[in-house]
Amino acid sequence: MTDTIANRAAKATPPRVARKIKGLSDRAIAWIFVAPTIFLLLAINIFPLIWTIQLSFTNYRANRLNREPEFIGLRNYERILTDSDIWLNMQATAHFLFWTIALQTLIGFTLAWLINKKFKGNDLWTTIIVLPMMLSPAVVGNFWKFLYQPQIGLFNYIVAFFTGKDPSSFEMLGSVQLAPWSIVIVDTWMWTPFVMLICLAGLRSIPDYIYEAAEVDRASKIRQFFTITIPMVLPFLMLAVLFRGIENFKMFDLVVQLTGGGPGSTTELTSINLKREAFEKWRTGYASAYAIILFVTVFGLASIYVKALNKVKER
Amino acid sequence: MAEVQLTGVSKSFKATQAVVDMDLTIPDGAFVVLLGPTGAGKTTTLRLIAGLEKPDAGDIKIGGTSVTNLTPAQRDVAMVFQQYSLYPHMSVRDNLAFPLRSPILKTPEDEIARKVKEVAEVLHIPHKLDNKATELSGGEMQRVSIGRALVRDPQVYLMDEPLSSLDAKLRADLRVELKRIHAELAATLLYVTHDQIEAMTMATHVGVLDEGQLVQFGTPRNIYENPRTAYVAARLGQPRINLLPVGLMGEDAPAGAHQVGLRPENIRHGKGRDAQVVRVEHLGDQTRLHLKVSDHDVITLTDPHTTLEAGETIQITPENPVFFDASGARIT
Amino acid sequence: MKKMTSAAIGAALMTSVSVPTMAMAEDLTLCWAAWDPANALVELSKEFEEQSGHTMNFEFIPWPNFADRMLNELNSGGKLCDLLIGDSQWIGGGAENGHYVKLNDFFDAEGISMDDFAPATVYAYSTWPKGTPNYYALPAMGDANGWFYRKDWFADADIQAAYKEATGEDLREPQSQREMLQIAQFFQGREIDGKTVYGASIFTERGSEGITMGVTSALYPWGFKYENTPGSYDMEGAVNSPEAVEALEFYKEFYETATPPGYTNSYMGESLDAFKSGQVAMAMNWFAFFPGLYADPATGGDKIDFFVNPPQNQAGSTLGGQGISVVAYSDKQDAALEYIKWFADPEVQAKWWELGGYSAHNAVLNDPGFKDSAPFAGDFLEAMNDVQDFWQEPAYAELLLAMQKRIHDYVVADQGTAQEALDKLIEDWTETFEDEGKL
Amino acid sequence: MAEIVIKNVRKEFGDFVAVRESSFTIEDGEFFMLLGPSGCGKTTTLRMIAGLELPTSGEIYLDGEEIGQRPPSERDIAFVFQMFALYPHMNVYKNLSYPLVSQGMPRAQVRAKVDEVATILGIKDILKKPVGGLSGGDRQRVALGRAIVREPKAFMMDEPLGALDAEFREHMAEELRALHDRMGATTVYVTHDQLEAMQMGDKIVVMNNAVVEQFGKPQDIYDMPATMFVADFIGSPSMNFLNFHGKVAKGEELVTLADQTMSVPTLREGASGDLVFGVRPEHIRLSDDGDYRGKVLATEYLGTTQIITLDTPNGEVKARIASDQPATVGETVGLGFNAKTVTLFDKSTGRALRSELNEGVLAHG
Amino acid sequence: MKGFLTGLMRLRRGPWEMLATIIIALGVFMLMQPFVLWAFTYSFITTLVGTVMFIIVSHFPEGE
Amino acid sequence: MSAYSVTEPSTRSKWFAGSLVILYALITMIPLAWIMLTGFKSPSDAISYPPKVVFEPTLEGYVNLFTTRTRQTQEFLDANPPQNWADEIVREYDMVIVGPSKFGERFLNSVIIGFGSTFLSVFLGTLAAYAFSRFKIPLADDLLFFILSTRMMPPIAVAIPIFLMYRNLGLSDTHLGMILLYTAVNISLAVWLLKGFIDEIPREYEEAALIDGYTRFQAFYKVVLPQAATGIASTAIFCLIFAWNEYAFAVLLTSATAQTAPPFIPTIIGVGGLDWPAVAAGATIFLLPVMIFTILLRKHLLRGITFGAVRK
Repeated sequence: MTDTIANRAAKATPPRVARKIKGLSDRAIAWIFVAPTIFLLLAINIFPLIWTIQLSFTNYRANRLNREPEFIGLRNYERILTDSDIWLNMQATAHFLFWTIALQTLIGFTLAWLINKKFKGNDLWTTIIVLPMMLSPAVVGNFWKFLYQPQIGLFNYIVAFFTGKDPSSFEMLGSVQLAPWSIVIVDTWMWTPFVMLICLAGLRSIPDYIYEAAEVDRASKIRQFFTITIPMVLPFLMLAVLFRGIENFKMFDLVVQLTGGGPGSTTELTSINLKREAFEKWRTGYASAYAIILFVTVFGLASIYVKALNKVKER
Repeated sequence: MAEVQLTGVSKSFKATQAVVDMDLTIPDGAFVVLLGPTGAGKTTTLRLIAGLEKPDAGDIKIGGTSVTNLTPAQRDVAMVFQQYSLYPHMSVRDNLAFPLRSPILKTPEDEIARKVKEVAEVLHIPHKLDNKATELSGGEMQRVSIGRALVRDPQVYLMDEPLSSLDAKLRADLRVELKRIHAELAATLLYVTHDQIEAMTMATHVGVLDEGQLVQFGTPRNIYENPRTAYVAARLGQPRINLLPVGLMGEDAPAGAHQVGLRPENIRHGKGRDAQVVRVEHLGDQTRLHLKVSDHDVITLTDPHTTLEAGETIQITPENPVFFDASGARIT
Repeated sequence: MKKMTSAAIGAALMTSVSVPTMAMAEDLTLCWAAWDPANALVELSKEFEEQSGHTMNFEFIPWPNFADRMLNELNSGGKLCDLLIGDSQWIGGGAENGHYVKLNDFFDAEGISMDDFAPATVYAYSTWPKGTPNYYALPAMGDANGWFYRKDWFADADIQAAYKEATGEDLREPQSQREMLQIAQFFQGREIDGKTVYGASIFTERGSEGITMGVTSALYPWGFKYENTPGSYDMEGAVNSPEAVEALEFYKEFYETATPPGYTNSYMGESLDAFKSGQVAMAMNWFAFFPGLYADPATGGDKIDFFVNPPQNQAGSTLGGQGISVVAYSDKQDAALEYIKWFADPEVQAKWWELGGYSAHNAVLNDPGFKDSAPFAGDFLEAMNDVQDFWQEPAYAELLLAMQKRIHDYVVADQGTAQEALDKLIEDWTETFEDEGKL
Repeated sequence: MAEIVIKNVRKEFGDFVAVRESSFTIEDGEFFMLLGPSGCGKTTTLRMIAGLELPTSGEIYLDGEEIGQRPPSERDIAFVFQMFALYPHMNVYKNLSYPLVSQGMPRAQVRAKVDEVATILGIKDILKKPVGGLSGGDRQRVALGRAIVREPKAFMMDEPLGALDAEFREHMAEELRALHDRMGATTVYVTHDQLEAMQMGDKIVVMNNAVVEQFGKPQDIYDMPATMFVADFIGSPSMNFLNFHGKVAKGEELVTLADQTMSVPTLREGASGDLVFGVRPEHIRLSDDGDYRGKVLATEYLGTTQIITLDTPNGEVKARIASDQPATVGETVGLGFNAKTVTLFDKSTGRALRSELNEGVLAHG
Repeated sequence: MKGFLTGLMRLRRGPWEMLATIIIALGVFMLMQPFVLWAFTYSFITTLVGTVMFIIVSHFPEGE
Repeated sequence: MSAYSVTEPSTRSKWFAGSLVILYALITMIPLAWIMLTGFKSPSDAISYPPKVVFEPTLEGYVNLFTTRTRQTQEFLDANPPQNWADEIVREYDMVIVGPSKFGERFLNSVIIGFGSTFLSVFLGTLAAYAFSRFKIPLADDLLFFILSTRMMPPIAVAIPIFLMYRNLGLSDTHLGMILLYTAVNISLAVWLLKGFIDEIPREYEEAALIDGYTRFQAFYKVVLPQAATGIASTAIFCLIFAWNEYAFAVLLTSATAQTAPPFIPTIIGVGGLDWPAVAAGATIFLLPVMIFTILLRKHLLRGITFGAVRK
């Protein structure tokens, strides 16, 4: 260090330095950074949402530009919430939700548990298993329709091969009994990896020493599984279940491509139903009320989800 | 280099008062160590001086000018952080040059090259200049961090527990080195730590903090020998000072005394009150006796090769005790 | 029929046409469904491009998405299409909601008379309100739902014998709906040339309009009516008349007993597939496909023949077909009108038929040689005499969706009875008309 | 309560040898320290005793019974983990009762037992709390409680204080030692902190690079290190090593350092080549006279004592002297060494030469 | 349970969030259950109440 | 004695677990493999029954995917010999290629909209995430929840007013409209993920730069951005995958100019009925990039799908 005290004394004193830096204050930067995002969300999410709420009290139709919409109060809500057809759609959604979540949880957890045995090459296989969930549901759904063709579809042939049935003796997409299951199968195929990944993260978040402690505490392997593995993976599982619940509640693309809601209305999930009301029947006001009902449900689930998210984050 | 002066500085975060009405003057060229346990407000004080936090009240002056409303950049201070002050995406050379390239200094490249080389030599790392910052060992990283402060000629150096993440041996080496650098630069240096050894060995002045308040400020020896409160007394000295109720060993207490402080080395053996040996701790260079004097724990030192064993009884007398009142303040 | 174009036109297709620069040369976009006739229209339009200097672009959307996409486009005020060949049922909405340009003044100015077109097509494709002289489209493509069958199988002696044995009747082109079902049931599951074949492929599609178009082909011959009095919207007793219930039950029986497995959601494409792959003896489809079917190397030619939707209580066919309209949101309406003017020309219309489009121009249809110009030409004329169309109300989409749901629920998903389905349909429709302010 | 004997134990992980043939004995009721830098094999040794790893070869005896290849559940040993390994999804009570319930102990008995242990450790009031929000000390206590509650034959502790902050560590160390003194259970304790080892241990094993370097009482190890590693690792500041080249013979009492003759404890073996003269900082006296001289480089004030760094002909040397003894940076002073405490090392092997001082200790090391 | 009630009384976040979560879950269940139409009709208002409540109570202070 | 540890599964259970997982992986791959195979089948092989596993590969599907063709007369075909291999293939069906199909356009739209919205959401997301990570923003938690909840909304529900709004603004069926829309949906993921990544960069880095004389903004781009680069890259891929796969908005708000591939691929029509080999070819081309990205992303996968809450 060759600088002398004299040199230092000659150096810039704070006030002179002050002029050299014209930075924005932190507060200003914070707002400048957040504002575009907030603005975009206000414009493309919140404003439309408020608009939807307003529309939901009218009989507006988006294809009748020359007709003045009337304010009809809660009539739309009343109609929707007393409509037994929509109730049936909700039940179809419930069936889809319940079974996809149940199957995905079961298979996903089992897979994660197996992968966590750390056999050679588990990373590679995990990546392969994960592939379906990253693909476009619409494209995949469309192709599954092909696989489900009773006469030429691979699915029927594979089932036939194992059961000895005639492949064209059952119709996955056409039969009232099987169609709800056919969408469950595809969704499970696509999204089991999701649950698996999260369970795997949960399993890997359990430190080895916890098992060692249990071992020293003389707990049997089965007891360890039920008193340590399961409870400790549970928050992760909750996360996966909630997220799949939210996603499947608004399921659209996959099922539209697979069954289009049919046969009859057996697989007409709520969002497909909503799409029909909004963009085929053009009952915009009615559909807006419908949308608000779905939205509030999802929003409620999302609040629980974020709570679960934070819980997992704390780990 | 410059004097740093804090007057009536306060800072709180939500419900916690981090710094309470602090008056502190760091003399020009001094090596001041702020000592205190976690949460005593040491780091906040440092960050207030650096400008990383804004005080709720009070004024901060560097070199006689108030800097309270200036940005960190404008204050012309250098700071060494506990960890993470090396940019992992840059080489060691770029890390060292980074402060010089700031818009405020805009140093010409040849000058930068010269300074970086100088500092690297001072810190014994010239051969590492082209390494990535992440390829260094812990000790080297901390050296480079210190180097980043040294390339500049700031008004004051601020250091926030720069050695705490290192192992004991390295820490001891860097202590000596820091002391040497300070002596060579004649720099004003404010250093924050909770390690009493660092405070005692390096500082020209120690400031002891307790819950955001500066309890005592003075030379290490002054603080060790003349603690103003029981709290300060307990901060320095290994093993810790024994704080016992007055009258336990029949010493003459001044009026109002509540507690007596007795450093382990200030206990004479062989006469006085009976004390039961609870444990004998052989530490090699010293042996600690854990004693029980009518239900009170007392620690004292004895010959490393003592033959005493747990269960035996010895006699002890206090020597040069210090007294504190009920609030912990020293009575002289 | 001579469907193929001359080599010259083909060559013109391959090379880019050099357009003489004109003052108002526009890039016109015509929207239609993606099917065989659309390709014919592309070829036909070459001539227009040459004559006018405008460039034609085409946006052909697959049938299952056609209504969705186009109505969405119109309702969003899109400028994608300048010309739209829209389905017959859209005319009400197109006119009332201002999507289509009213063409009366234009027709008057250019001397185009609607009397030159077949009355049924003018009624169905061009007018709104129905039957009034307010024109929103020029009939572009006549169409109806008809049938075709494997002539080679029907002519096969063994099969004929087997049929005779099974039913006591001769195997022939069915003369009634019931007979058609009987024939279809006869073929169902039969082994022909080592392959299992099925009766007939019919429309069962849920998503757009498929099953409605299929089921009305049964309803109309049974005497189904939408209203007791036209224009009164009183549907009770008409829509759910005993005949309608019987027809609906008939369609369900047809679906259950005489169609190939897996054809639970099939419309034009699936029906064609089933036939072309040799799976079915008969199939229902729009006349528009017949030229293509006839030309098919595997199942066309002498292996195929066509028949009109058989009568039951009366004759009746489901109307298809479209008129061509100018989209109100287009910036190039003049050029678009120019196209319509060109298209209305009898010579162009003749060429249109020649290329595979179904002209609705009297000059073409009344030509003495028309009947023999193709094996299905006569059938076409016959069918067009007794066509009926679905509601053409502005709320058509809503009405259609309700019918899709109720019919599909009953026929394919096997829920409730035919009576219930139709009763519910009336409820749905009543609600719609109430919302519309028409009831 | 039990005696543990480690006999020629070796542990390999693939190609890596974590512990080379090691033998030592942990006597009944002893507080036994396994000390060494990280990666020296001390934790592996501990885990082998507990059964969390099985030795590649060698035997482990617990109470005279060979248990080397048995799973942990059959050993009756409790283990306190570095990160405490509390079950994060259970409250304190459940954590404490877990080992008992696992053994199928009846409920009422479990309750009584947990209560008793909680009282001993002073954590009765937090039994209902989830372990997540506990302070480091309480977590430590719960971890201990879970070990104690089962009344095992021996305790294994793997740096149990490592996760606590410095200030609290000392307090917990005392508490831990006091607990041991009360219960008298055999305890094996792993640490890398030499001060902790010295403070708490009845006996220490110093390990380095998978090998046991020395085994004995703390003060013996401090005073009579068997190797340079031990001498350097234990003590702060560590032992001064003055390198010299020469030859010493059995029975000698003098060595020559930088032309100065120093007396050393009578040697019991000879050596030649690069040798090291080892002396602890507190065994150096500073005086104005004296022929062996050094320049004061730095002084470090430490309250009652101070550390003086000196530049001597044999390298830097640290001395610990009383803080009231004046020492000024830059001045040259004479150094005197306490001859009785000096250890000589052979630099090539790192081993201490036997002498009058250390022969007793080295004999069984 | 007692802790839960006192938490509610003292406007603590934990128990209130729990309550809101249960109401939301109940609403969602009512929406999709196949048993009574009546429950379906009132599901929306239930979920809405739960959700609004959740938003409000998430600003209550953390317990203890 | 082999290496043994309590937490290390035995070799036998590893074998067992490994073979089950591999079995599952193989089963799960069948549909994907079938898509790819079908792309190389001839239309008749594609719909043959029973399905053909062994077949003669042809590029017909790909040719059909990228071209429009018309049927021609024999004279015409004789007069115009095939010009290239693709022509050759369609000649078998007496057809000629008359031009490119819409697939190229739609694919390009996917690319433009995908990359456009990804860039925008990562750009805005980085700024917002930085602000949330470093500054005290009033009601930050609520804002973050609000941002996340926008992602959870059912697309159809949001689509109604968006449709009306876009109609009035003339944004329907435009690239800009779709880019803005996807950005709005993606930005929540971007903000949450990036906030996680930026949170991990210790503040001390910027504080050091601040003290060294840099402004906050300079500290942001000189110090924070380079260190967040990996995080930004993986966030970008996640956003891209979403925009790439999105269907509901695309089907409702686009028709021609800005339509992306997902609504288009299922509607690839051959001569009568779906042309499965062409659909499969389109699907293959469309799915491949995502598969590649997934493999690139595997380290960050968990983080991405859980909004940054779980990291490996």
